[in-house]
Amino acid sequence: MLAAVLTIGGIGLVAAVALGIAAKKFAVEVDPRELAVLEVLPGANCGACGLPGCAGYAKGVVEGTIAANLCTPGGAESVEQIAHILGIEAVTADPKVAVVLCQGDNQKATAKYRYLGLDDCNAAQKIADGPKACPGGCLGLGSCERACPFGAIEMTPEGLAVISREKCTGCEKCVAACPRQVISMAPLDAMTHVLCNSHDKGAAVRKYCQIGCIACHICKKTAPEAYKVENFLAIVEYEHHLEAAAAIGKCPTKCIRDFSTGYPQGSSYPAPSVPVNRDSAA
Amino acid sequence: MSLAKEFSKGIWKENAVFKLLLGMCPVLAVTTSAENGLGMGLATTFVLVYSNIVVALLRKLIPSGVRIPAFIIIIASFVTVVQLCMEAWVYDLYQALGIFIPLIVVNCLILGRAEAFASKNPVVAAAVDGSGMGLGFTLSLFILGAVRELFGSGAILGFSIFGASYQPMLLMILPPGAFITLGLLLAGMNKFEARKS
Amino acid sequence: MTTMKQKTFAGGLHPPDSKKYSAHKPIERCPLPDELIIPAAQHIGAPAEICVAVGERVKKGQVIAVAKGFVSVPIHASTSGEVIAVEPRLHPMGRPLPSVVIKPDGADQWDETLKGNDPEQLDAATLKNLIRDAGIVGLGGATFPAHVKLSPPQDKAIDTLILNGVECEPFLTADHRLMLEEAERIIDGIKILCKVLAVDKAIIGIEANKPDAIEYLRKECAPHQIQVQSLKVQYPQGAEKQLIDACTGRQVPSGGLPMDCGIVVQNVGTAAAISDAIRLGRPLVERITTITGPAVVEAKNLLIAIGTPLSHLVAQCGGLNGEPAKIIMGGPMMGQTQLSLEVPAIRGTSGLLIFREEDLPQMKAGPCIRCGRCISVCPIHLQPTTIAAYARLELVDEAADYHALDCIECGCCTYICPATLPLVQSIRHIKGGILAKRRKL
Amino acid sequence: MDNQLYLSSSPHIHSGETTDKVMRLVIYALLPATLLSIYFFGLPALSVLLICTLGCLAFEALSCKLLKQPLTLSDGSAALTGILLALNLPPSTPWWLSLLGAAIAILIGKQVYGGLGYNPFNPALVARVVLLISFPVQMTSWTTPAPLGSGIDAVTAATPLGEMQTAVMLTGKLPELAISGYTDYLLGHMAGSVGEVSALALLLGGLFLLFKKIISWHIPVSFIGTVLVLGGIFWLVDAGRYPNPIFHLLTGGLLLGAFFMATDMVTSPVTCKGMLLFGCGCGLLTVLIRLFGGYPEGVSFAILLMNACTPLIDRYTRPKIYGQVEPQA
Repeated sequence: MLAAVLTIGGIGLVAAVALGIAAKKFAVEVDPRELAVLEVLPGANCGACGLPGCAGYAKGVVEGTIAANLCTPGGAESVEQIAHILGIEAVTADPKVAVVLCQGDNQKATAKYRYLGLDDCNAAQKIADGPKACPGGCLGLGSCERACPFGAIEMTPEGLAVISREKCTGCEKCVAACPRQVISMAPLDAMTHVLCNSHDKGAAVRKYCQIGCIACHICKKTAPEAYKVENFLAIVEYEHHLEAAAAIGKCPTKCIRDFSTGYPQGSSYPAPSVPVNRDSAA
Repeated sequence: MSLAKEFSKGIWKENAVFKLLLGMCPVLAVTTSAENGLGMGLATTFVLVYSNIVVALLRKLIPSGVRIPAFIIIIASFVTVVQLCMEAWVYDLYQALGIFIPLIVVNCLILGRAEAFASKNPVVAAAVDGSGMGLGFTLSLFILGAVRELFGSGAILGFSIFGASYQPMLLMILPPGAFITLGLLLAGMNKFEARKS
Repeated sequence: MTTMKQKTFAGGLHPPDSKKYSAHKPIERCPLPDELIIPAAQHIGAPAEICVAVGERVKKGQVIAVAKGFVSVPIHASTSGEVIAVEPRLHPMGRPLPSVVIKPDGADQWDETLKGNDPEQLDAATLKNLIRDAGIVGLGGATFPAHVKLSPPQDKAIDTLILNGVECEPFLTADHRLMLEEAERIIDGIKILCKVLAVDKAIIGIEANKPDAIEYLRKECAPHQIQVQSLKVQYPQGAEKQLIDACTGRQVPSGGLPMDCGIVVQNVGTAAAISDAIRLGRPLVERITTITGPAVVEAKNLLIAIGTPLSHLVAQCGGLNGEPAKIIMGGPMMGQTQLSLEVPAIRGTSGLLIFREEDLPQMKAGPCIRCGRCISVCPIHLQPTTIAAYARLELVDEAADYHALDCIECGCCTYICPATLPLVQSIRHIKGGILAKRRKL
Repeated sequence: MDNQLYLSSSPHIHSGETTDKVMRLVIYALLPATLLSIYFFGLPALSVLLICTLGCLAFEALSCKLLKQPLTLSDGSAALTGILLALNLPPSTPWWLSLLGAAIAILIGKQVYGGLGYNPFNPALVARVVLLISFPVQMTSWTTPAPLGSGIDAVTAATPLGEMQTAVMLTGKLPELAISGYTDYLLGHMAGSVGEVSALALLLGGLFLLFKKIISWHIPVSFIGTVLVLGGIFWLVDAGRYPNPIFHLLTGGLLLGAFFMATDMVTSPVTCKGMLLFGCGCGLLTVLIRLFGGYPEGVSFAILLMNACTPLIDRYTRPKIYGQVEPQA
């Protein structure tokens, strides 16, 4: 009995002293965000992320060398929290969400040719500038969908990318993945957008798309503050996004849309009934 | 988070075996029958609950730099208790589980919960978390053991299911059987989860 | 026949060459179309800058766009006539690009200021300048400005000139006919090239499926110390690196140029064009093109004015027998699909190939079965299936590690793939990714 | 109006050699061995073949349906797996065992990994080994051939390799039988699994595949070569204890394995050097298992073990590329 107590106690004492010295001597400064990320991770050290432990993963995420959505045990909850921690500087000031500025799926927009080959927008774009007649339209081959680390993008059956406002964290990966710059970042609370990316003249747009902006200026006339027309394309001035809603019904080609009432056709994402407040999710 | 939620998360949402894939060593090695799985699971649960309680009690006292050795000592003590008890009262099971009882010390489920939960939460929550996690672990081991026993010897907990004419599939109670069964169960659960969301 | 063992390179394959449709057809001069569309970008490198205006009258051979930079050549009017438009027109690249549209006046009158020279009287630098001013580019299809290849840096000693008469692409027979009909011009061009490069060793590489051309050129070349090398039929022997390997056994270092192993390669068509440029002072305003494919009524080898719309070429060949489904400029292995027959033929148009829907392989891509055929046929000895797998996952560094950048995009792997995967396209895609990443760093 | 022209990346032609054609040719190559074994073993062999093949097709269809994937029966790989599995089972295999084998081959050997092209192990061999380990009694009860119409009843017997192992174990010496009867082995007049009996028929099929360029020579030659050389060395060392290399070649599943199982494209290396290495490894393991292992036959285990090494082999046998410059140290 005594022997057991003494042995365990002795070993503990020696080890404790050694560790105490080591802890002082080899102390390492850690990025506070790393600790914050580590805090929200489940701490299982399971290795599902591909790194040996949670601490390594937290470090990688903070440094941006590894995606934030690889923690399987943590699930969506921890992803959101991590995104929140990492996005503190950027997001609190001006939370943004990615928007696909196109509604010309393969029913509504004309094809320049029939494309055969790799299912990848960037690969298709290299062949005669993409199979869609519209030079700015969504190619519908899903490069952004694959690039999105949060599963926030879906392709409709008619070949149009649609982004969920709830799932999007504003990481801009999709913006980089799109060869035609169809995806742009917009303020999270702006619900009205001109869903077109064609800078062609109205007559040309009419030829290849039923739902493209023809630069008729009606929106500009309805809400002069909220719109500008540049290179034959109407653009919402997001500082005045609330006024922009006035022009929704007026657009003759219906390319101005309100995301609080309707998502582009064919999308399985429900339209948010109230604007998403990202801070409340955290 | 409510206590009920803390308890239930261990059973499904954060199930140690099927979701976190923790403590694979006993999971794969001792689940040759439902009984072994159950025994192993209960032994682990015992250690898990008590080590969680003690870690939670001491959480303010243990300096973070040496928390791991401290946890290990606490866990090792309870494992020794379990080992001695099992040797005394359920000798057959003790024999069947063999080396895997002392190996509970290094079961990363227990250390994981101590590290991730007990060291940050009050005693009651830690106890509830431990019992939930332990129950989930036990359940998983039991299911795994039952499936393997069913196909490997045609019985569950020793009760014959398929009748005497059943040709047992030996592979299922050999190590590869554990991997294959676990893999298929995991795949099935992921598929189920994916469909649910 | 020769007893010499036929040389070739390692890898590659032999698709059905389908040359029988046009190989026996003598070169025919294609009449001028109603309008010629001459794009300013017809070569690798900086596009030329248009220097004529609408309404201006131009003579055949007159410069209509000037070279911009070293890797660039001027563009010339392909006939005499009036400039009726200077605007973006659909280019073989698949998008509208600046072009000069000329309405021929029918006189087809050469610019009188163009004078021929005796190459014996000129030094290498002058010859090189004349070649550049004549707008000579590689006529095999790559359209790399010839004078750039002829200007190796001081430290690279060139000892051999290889003439590419391989024409390994199926269907195409333009070079074959040229070798049979215009041997003197080719030989004259070779002699000029030898003078410019100061080499005395020249090899003409020809595949064994053109025995008549080999025999004829052997006879013609005998007095000139030009070696005619018969090569085993193997695609892509016409690719520079493979041709060098086949003819000399040397290998161009990875990432290097033929001049790094002391060799310059020029197409036989380029050699003939160089002869014209020096002796007659005539710039590159026409070329020989094979118009063929199952959808073309009568396959032909045509001598065409640069800028002739493809529809006019097709009309010269009796039109189409069916709805075209795929229009390919170049050969079937490396050619580029076209958006329309209104695209003009340019300097690099070695062939026009038209398929109908029923001639196209109708296959659905399946999973890779790891058969390894792509590896055994790759002339660069790459592992296309591995690189393509990395490309699918956008693993740029891994693909670069597997030498994706060395791929010459010959298409062997895709041609042979039993799973019909678009391997070359995947590799091309990741090559873009690798280069983009390198630029960023 | 949409433009109806096709645009795509080069090349625009294809060899026409497709996956299903490759699979079909392998099935043709197996025909001589299959027919011969039906002749030798009669109805039991036929029923094993039918159950395995149809079972594999059914399970393939089932998994496609469950996973909501397009049906992949037409690529021929499931049928081929079924035939290969049948050829690896004893002719006396009960129906339920064959069916279970088909299920294991397709579901566990192939579909769980993502289907054709993604499975690390040869599905037919996975099934055979699982069955062999799970049901040792049924999987090692061999019968002598009883040719169709001969009126002879099948008699339980040991395979030549099994006989050899038992004798060596008991007496430390080779039995008499093992050294004679090459003609029987060559034609297939011996006990064994459905497909491994006739060396001649297998060789015929293998040569057909080589001729058609479906498989390259690297794996079969290095596999068989290693077995012959290694077997020869042991034989020279002690001819009383170790059988001669010809015996190694003609008995057991060596030829079946070397020509049809090890050459399975999905699970073997892709480079020439890799294939040679793979074949040598298979040969080495086969000889070691046959002479010193617990099982009389080692071809299946050898191939499966080497299958596991395939990604590693591929990684370390990358071909030197054209014009590769050695990195300067």
